[in-house]
Amino acid sequence: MKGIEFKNVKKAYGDTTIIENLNLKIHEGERLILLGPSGCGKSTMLRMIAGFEKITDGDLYMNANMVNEVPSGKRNVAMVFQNYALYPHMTAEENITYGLRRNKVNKQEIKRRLDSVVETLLLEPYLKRKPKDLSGGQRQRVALARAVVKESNFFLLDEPLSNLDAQLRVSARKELMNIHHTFKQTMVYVTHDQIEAMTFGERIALMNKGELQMLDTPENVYNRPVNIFTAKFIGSPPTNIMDMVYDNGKAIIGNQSFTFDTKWVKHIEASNATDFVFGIRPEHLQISKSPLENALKGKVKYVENQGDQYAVFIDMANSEVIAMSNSKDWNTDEVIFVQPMADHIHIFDKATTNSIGYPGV
Amino acid sequence: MKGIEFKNVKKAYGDTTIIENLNLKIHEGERLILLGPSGCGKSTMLRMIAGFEKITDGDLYMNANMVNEVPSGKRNVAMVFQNYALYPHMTAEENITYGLRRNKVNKQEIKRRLDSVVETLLLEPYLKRKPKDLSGGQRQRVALARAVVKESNFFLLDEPLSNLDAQLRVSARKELMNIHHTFKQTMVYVTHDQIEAMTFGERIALMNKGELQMLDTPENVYNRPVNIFTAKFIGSPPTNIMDMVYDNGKAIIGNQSFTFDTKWVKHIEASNATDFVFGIRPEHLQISKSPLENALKGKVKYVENQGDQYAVFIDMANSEVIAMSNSKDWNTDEVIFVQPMADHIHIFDKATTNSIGYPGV
Amino acid sequence: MRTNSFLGILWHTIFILTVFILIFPIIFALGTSFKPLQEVYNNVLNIIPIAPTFDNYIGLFERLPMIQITMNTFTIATVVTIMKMLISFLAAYAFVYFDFKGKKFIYFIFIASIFIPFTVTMIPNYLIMSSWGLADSIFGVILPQISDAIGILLINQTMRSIPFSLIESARIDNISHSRIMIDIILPLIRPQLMSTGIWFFVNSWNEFVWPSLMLKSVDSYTLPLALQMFISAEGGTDLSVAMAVSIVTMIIPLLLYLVFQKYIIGTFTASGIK
Amino acid sequence: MRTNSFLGILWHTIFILTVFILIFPIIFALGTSFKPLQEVYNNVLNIIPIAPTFDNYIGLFERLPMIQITMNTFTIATVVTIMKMLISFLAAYAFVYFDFKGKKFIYFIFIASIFIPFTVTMIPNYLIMSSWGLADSIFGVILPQISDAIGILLINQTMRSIPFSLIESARIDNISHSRIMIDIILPLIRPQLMSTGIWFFVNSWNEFVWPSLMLKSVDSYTLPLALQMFISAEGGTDLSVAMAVSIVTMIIPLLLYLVFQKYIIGTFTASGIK
Repeated sequence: MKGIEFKNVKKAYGDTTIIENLNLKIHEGERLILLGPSGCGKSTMLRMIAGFEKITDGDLYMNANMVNEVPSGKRNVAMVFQNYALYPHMTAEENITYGLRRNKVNKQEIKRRLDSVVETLLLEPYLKRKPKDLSGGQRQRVALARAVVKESNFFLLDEPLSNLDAQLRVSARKELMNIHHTFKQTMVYVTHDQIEAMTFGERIALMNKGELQMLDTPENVYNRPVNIFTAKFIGSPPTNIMDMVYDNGKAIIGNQSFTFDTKWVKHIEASNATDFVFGIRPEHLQISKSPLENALKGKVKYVENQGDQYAVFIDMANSEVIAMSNSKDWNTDEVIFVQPMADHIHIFDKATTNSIGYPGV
Repeated sequence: MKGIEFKNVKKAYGDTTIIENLNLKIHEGERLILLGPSGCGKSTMLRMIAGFEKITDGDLYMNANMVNEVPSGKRNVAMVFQNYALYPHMTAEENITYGLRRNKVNKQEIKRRLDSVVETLLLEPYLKRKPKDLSGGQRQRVALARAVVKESNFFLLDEPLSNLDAQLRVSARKELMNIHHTFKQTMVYVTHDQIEAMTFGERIALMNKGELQMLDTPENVYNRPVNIFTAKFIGSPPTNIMDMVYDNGKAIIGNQSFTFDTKWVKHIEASNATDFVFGIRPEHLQISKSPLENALKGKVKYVENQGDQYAVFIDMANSEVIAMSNSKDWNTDEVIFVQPMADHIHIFDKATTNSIGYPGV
Repeated sequence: MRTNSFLGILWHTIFILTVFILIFPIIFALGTSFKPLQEVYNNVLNIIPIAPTFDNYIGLFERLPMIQITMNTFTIATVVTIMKMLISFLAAYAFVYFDFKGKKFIYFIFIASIFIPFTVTMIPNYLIMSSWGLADSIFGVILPQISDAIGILLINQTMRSIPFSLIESARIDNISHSRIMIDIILPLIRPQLMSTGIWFFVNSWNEFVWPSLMLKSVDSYTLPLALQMFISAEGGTDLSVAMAVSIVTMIIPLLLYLVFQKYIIGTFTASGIK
Repeated sequence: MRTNSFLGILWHTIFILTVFILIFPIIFALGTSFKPLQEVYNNVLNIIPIAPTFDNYIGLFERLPMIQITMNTFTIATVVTIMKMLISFLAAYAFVYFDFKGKKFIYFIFIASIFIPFTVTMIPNYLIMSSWGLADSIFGVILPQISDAIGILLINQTMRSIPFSLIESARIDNISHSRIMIDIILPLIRPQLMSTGIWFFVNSWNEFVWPSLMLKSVDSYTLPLALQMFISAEGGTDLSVAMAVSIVTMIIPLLLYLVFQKYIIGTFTASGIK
């Protein structure tokens, strides 16, 4: 296949195994996000693709060629580093063109590519400046430009926005999107920020402790998490997770119960699992001071202002549950009714932590 | 007054003025957030309170005493640094108690405070470890503990969560909140993250280029921004800002018009401004494929997945407008109807960029 | 980073050669010091003595007060090292953590002074020491060696690698500067301090010109002066005894290296050599 | 950071004293070199000559081939410096950017070699140089000075301050290691390289013991050897001429310092001294 493929890849430093056995296909021309908490192996994967880290075992294919022993410079890969890695003694222009000049690309071609990227990224005013005279956002764009001018098939990004402030991230994301629309490279983008992953990724590979947790579209990762880790990692505040006992069409949570609809009842009864975990996102809990049908009762602990909404922290069935609300008028210790939206329930097998799937899907 | 007061404070390094003339009162026992983009002067303000930066002109009062010349160590201030500033050669416990031991606090008292903070912050398992053997979150808690044991009146935090990942931030915020509930210190908290500011602050001081933009509760900063900078800085995606012409009860935006209700008409006509700017948050724009009353027309550019919602980027009246939607079914180049919610409109004076205020407020 | 095979071989060749150049003289000295005098000249580049003998060492200790000479050298090197480290440490701390008027200018003078040949200052120093009655005294040897700005430079560079916020954190906790130096700075830069100190020690240990100017009586001699006696002895060069002196000269630095090995390794592992 | 007044005064006193100790000998040497011989002894600590004279300099240049001697010293110091810098640079690059077998061990040997007294290796080196026919030749003086691991250590430390990602960024762009060294590493560490180089130069410039062993004829002498002639002359010490030699010895390093001042200042402003 074109694109990138990890086949039974293992990575260890001495006795420390970072990645045990990884299989992953990255399609040609897609934007794949490597997402996960720090230490999950996502950066190591990127560095293996770049050729900076040797593969301990297994094979890595790029454009259908096995590249285990191919040095960095021969992989036709462009990369944007987290710290941008701009050469401090060169101007922006020199930084952008350095690789091309040293690889003896002819002058007109260099000029063409430079002009094009300068126009796309609005770098004209900064070309003669050195990195120290550029702001964080400008540096990031120069680093991006330096990678773009290579016109490589593979475009690697190592947390490229993590040093930018919130306002700049939005515009930087748009620029990245433009670049991808223009050049259609295979983009592999490492981040620990789920908003970046959701907004930028065509597919997300969620990693944890060197293992691939889920590989799917942002929608599915968000709406159909395959395990508890995925459900909790994606979404902020995270998915509420509660132990439950299944009893004759009902979820017994603490000493309260929630009645499943028939679809769910069939689905749960068809599963192999014996112990279950109930998951529901904060935005899929409706709360009310007056009784709601098929709702659980909980006690308000406190309310956190999130700007457009309020996160209401609720003491329910011996665990803390968060619900989102447009109102902030919730009093501490007030008893309220909490209703999970039936279409947005997640049920996991407690033993494996895997989702038991969704009815009718 | 008790608390902290900046009176006509100026800060300059040689010829570079960071803060021209700052007046700000921080109440005793409140959680005040210093918020703003990088370079806005917020860290300098914190460092002036800490006594690390000399005040060029004006006076700084703490607990009603002028402290311009009082050295750091005599200000009874505790601080959590952005890089935590843990002593690498000391264990967590030694780090936490170092200041107390050197200031000859008696041993029982040290033990009492240590035990209390260790319990609050769940540090028991880590006391004998050195910083390099702790995770980012654990280090952050040790740094917090070291500040808490001082039991100071003033508690300064310099972007204390910026090195933590999203999941840890939520719990760290909770811990900070607990600490404040217990000790009721005057907390001054520097951040560039608006979510932190909204969730943690009792009041927010929004800074830009060394000037105080707005000082108010998170609710008011969000719902009643006093100027365009505030409106755009708070909220993500940011507030949509469009030039408008007021004409006989209507806002002319591009070649379309929006009819104000009578309250707004009176209010706008009573204002001194001649040119206006129209502001509306993405979550206060209703969009629909079928006509809506008093709506503007726009063309969909693209849709960004934000997890729980979708950001719809719309080409409208020659500018880009963002609206939030629960659906992702918006096609590029489709013409849709965009209806600003009348209760959530912001009108600014174009000349001063200040809000003209709100009707009936 | 991986290295391709050609570069790999090149580096290895360079390294092995360099190591050989560094190691060979020591083995040679050791071998020669156990050779009888005639074998030295007949058998110059053959390292292993054919008929090993302790005569050179026995003769050496009979002819010179070697214990006293070693003690002199040790005292000078130790005092010089401690004083230089102390002054450099204090000065570096001031340069790194304080702002004061004329800081830049004073630092500039210090740096400039590194580039002034010792030969220029030697005789004025000699005259000053003489006028203070310190001629032929090891204290006369010690004093002028103490003012050396290179230590400030080296320690300054190490100290600046400590995040400023550690100091600020201590300052806000009302910790005095002297306590900060002892409790925080010193432990953090100890490995580098050790290496610098050992290097100072060895330099002072090897110093020939200045002690030769100051010290006239054999009882106050240092080891390099003793060595010189056998090299430029009036009756020609007594090579095998000279080698014995060399070996004696080497003992203390070698012991020092072995004792402080842990710290020295620490310095270089801390600096990223795995 | 602000300093309280007591500490302020203390630091200032220490600094002014140190600067004085550093500067005084130079002024003294300059003054004495213009004094007639009798005034030197009658008027030792009075710096300004009562009857200034050029006789010391004129006599010096008549008695010795000073131009030749200066050239010798310059050639030795220059070649030694360039070679040491080159080797150190290459070795440091290998240590920082490559992983190879035995890296730790080799580095360890290098560091250990810094602590071996020069006196130990001196005579073996002398014998090797003699057997290569390099006795009484400036090349014989140059060769053994080149193997000095301190340069590797110093450059290694500076090089490690360059973020690794700069090198990776170049490697992914298919840039060779030699190009990386020239285009990226060299420009970035140039100021530190300059300082190290100047320091090497001055050290070699001052070197006495080793050249005195190797060089026998006045035509191949270096400046420190010339100086020694007037200090330990058989007829006693000719102090005023010796001071004239001192001043001549100082000229080139001083010029060097002035020419490269920009870089030297650069080094120390880059390292945070404002």
